[in-house]
Amino acid sequence: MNLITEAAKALRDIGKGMAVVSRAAEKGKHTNLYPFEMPEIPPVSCQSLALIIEADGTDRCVSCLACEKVCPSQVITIERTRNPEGKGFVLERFDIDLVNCMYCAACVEACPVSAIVTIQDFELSTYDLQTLKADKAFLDEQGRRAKQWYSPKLGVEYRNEQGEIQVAPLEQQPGGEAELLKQADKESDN
Amino acid sequence: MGLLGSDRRPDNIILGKLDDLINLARSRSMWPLTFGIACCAIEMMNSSAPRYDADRFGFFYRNTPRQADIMIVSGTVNKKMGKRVRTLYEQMAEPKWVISMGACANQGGPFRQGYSVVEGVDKIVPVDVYVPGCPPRPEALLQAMLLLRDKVADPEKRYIPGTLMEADFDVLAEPGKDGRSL
Amino acid sequence: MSIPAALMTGPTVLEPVVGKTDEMIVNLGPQHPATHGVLQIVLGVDGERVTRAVPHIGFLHRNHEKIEESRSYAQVIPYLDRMDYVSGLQNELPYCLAVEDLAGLEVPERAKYIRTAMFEFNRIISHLVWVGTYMLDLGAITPFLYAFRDREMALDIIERTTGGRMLPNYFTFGGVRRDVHPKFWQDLLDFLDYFEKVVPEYETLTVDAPVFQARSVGVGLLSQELAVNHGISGPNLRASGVAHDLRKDQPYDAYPELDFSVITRDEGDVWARSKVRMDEIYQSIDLIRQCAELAPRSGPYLARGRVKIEAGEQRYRAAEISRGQLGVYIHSDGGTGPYRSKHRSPSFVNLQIIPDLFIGQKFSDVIAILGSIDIVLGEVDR
Amino acid sequence: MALSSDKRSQLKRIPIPEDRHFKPQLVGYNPKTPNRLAEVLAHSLLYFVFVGLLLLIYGVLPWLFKLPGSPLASGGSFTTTGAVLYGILAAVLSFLVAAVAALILILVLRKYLGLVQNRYGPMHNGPAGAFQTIADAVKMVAKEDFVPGKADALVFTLAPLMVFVSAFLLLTIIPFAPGWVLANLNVGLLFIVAAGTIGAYGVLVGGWSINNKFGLLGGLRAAAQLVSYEIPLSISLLTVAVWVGSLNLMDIVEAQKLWWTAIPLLISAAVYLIASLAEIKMTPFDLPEAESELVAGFNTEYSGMRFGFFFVAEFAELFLLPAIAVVLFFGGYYQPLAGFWDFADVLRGLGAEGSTLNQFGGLLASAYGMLWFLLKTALLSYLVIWVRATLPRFRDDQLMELCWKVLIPLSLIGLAVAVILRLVFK
Repeated sequence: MNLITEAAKALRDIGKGMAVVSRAAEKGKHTNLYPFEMPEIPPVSCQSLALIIEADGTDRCVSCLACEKVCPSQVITIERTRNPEGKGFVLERFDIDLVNCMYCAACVEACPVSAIVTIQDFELSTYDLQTLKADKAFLDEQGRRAKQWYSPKLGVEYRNEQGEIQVAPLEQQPGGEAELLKQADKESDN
Repeated sequence: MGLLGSDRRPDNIILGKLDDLINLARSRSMWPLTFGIACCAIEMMNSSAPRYDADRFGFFYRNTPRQADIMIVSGTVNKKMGKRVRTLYEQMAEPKWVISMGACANQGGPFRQGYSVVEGVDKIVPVDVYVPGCPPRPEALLQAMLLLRDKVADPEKRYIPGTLMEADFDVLAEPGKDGRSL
Repeated sequence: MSIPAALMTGPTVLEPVVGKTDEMIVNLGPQHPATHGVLQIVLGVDGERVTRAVPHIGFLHRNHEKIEESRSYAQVIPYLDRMDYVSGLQNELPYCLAVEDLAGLEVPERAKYIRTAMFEFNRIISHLVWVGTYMLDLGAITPFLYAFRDREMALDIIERTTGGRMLPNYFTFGGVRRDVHPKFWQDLLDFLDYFEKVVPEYETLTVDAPVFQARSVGVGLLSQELAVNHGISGPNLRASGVAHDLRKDQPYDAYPELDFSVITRDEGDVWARSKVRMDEIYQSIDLIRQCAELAPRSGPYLARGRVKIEAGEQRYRAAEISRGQLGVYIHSDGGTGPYRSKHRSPSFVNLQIIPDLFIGQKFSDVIAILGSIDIVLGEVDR
Repeated sequence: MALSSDKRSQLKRIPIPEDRHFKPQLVGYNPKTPNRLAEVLAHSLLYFVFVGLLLLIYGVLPWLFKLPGSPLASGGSFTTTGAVLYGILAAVLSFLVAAVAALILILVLRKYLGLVQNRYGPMHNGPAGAFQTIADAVKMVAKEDFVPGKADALVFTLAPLMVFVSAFLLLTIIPFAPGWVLANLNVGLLFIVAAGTIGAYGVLVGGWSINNKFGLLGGLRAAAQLVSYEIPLSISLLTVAVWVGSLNLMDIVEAQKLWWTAIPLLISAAVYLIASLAEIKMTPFDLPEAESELVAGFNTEYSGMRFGFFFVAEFAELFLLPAIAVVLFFGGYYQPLAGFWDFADVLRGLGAEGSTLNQFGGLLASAYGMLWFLLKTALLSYLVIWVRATLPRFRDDQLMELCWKVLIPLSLIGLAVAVILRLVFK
């Protein structure tokens, strides 16, 4: 008798498992139909790196070498010369070896002027590895093409239709609840 | 691989068309080898998960190299593993392709300075598509698979048998022999 | 051209024993679907019965500790992610704790809760990977896809705050790198509400399923004595009836303020290890809810300060990650980076019981036991 | 921390390619494909259409040979030429049916797995992925034909053929509709046992011949499993023979016009279904393949079309064993309760006796029977697929215990029940 109850229990549990499997279809499709639907990637996500050029055509980068020093994977190469007219440096060369990059965004954290930013262009697969040895022109182009980008100092920025760079509104910033609460406090004070 | 096994496009129009058909079929039915090495292997498994579903395109993971068409090298290949990677590649039946996934497989990535790491799996096996990233998103791997698919289906880039690359076995030699600092 | 014979000399070569029935030597791995990476186990089998087992590692050795010695303190953190890549965030914590101790940094209250919540959230993600791959080992395909379906939603929440999916480089000395996403806590709670309803489904498909029980109950018995003698930690140890949990025994971050008890089971078999992990998922859900309730909603998330460590200072700190006790030992020579950085990784220690558990088992059980120990090879080989 | 100078020189300046971004070029993609149960049902429709069309030829083939004035037959039996030709045509036809049914079932399985796993399954190659398995088949044919160095080449070649031949041999004796059977054997049940066993040998010698340890383990497991499960399977067949009193499959189907055999012989039907699950080698009984344990078991070293034969045979069995179950236990081509009222009889009664309409009605009645047959087979196949999607696999000793300690005693009880019922009711 014991055997029969055990067998019945086992059959019941198998049935439960099969019911779970068949009912799972109710949860719907979770598939994102890449490449027909592009995934929504948050701006903080570091899929690739870019250099930002201001609307007037000047580099944001001040060649301070902070990113080169902080890079854990040691893929950033910067060459600079002293500016003959006045202070500062002239950027001779800015290479990021995107092949060996860890995409940890440490350079983005370190940049004092938010010149190097994270972008969400993940479609970097290639037949030829040399296309990923990014030089400054490549990184500038990435920055020009990006719809939005992120750096911790300035938050999420985007380029509007006139080509000007604007900072996204506070609600879209990944900056945190603290800032939102501060904003709310200010508004309530007023 | 053409039916005639030649690297030239057959003059015969029927065989040429048949070749194109076979290439099309090959490109629509690429079975990767279940071959995970490191971090990227989790994202490789993820590419067949519900969110990404590589099965949509007919990518159907097989466990044995004999039945697989693509090898996805997903992770750091060190000198000890490099020999096995080469063996696995040789065990796969022609035609076969290789996707190098992630920074480590591409050129050693963050670990390239280490004494035991092979700086790029393309020194051991011929790589068709490289995926950068550490680890790449599953979508990036899907993109690489689709790039490879286009390459296979492209009649101008037909697979040529007998192009087995000679592996650079010096990179698999004992540590310290290549004079790297770390 | 095939590989030169001189390069192919395997380090572990077993000679088959000829007895009543001949022993067969089977190489499990390094490319095998059930070794969870590149572990090689050389098995002597007599029919389906395993007579000898020699685990063999080093196929993923990539000089973690050596490379860390040439990096600065902050540059080490992304490398830590890549050790136990299934629970990347958790790896960063013990190192951060050690450096904070040495540098005398005080972590803000809010950062503590963020770190604890992330730490527990990562435990859920890691256990989900375990559920999926383990059921795949046992031959059931569907739970794998359910686990990865839910893991994706969890990764989305992590990505919105940290910018990385698996290996986010988020914790740092004195707190976390950047503030959490405005909707972080709400996202977490919403996910947990959904997820709490899904976990019973996993239980139906795994620990409550008759076929799973037939495969797991009484298999791979790990006695309390063996576990303690080998230094096993994590769910494997707790499933053998030892209530050892660093979250309770050496609490760090916000754990002293949280209310929870250590989950143990006395059976010590594969089923108990699975059940402990399932219960830990529930426990993590509860802990994250407590964190969400207690965490301050405003305040600093990072104590900024210069990391300057005197020469000769050293510290060992450990944390209970999803696989067990991850310890980090740092020795400073006064430079910008660690002079020596040593990791006590749980998977490496847990792997040692393999010969003890394997011998005398059936070939199928070997796969079941190996999966239940839940190893990650990146951490074993380092 | 800067790179050394030699590293710098390695970094080449390469202009950005014109269009680095990926542009999808796909055919047959429709994002709005209904993708619920409807899509799996759509693929099932494929199954009905293609297998049904092929089976229609089954009905026509013997009829063609018996046309009045045909040189191939005389007086109701074949001439020698006719018999040879008929044999060749029948073999080709059953090969086609087995292959087509297998290809469609592979697709249905993948779509069903997609449905229960919250994803799509094959969908971009052809409308809703319908050409996926065709692409797979073409690719496998064109893949390198490879024999491992130390394999026994002859056995290595023969093994997949044995498995596949075993599968499509069985097709020849299954009655799909009234009178539609290639070979109406009066020892049909014995033939099922005999032809089914060839497949077990194929798996065993296939696993042995490849000179691979995983293959050997898989082959041995297959030998133990398939030979053991032949016993409850055969006893269940015997039960039906005892109850019906005939070994002829047509007779067995005719005897179920009113009540299915499964109703009095419930135990035997259940035993048959479980044992046939083991014969198909699907989870929870996929030990010979055991993907995560034995890499791929007995077909570890098989590539290209040789593996394709194993693969197709496995799915052809997924069609065949349920088909045999339908014939033996679930009323074959009869609609349920056909003894009371049968729509096929209405179709047969169309028009006057011997008129064209009457003959057409007869054809329709056969097609109607075939529809019921395919429907029942499909439902049982889906049941197998459903089990496969849910359960983990057993261990080998548990598998043996289930067979020897549970199924064989149960099948003997079933046999005793059949004998008693036969003595009481007939």
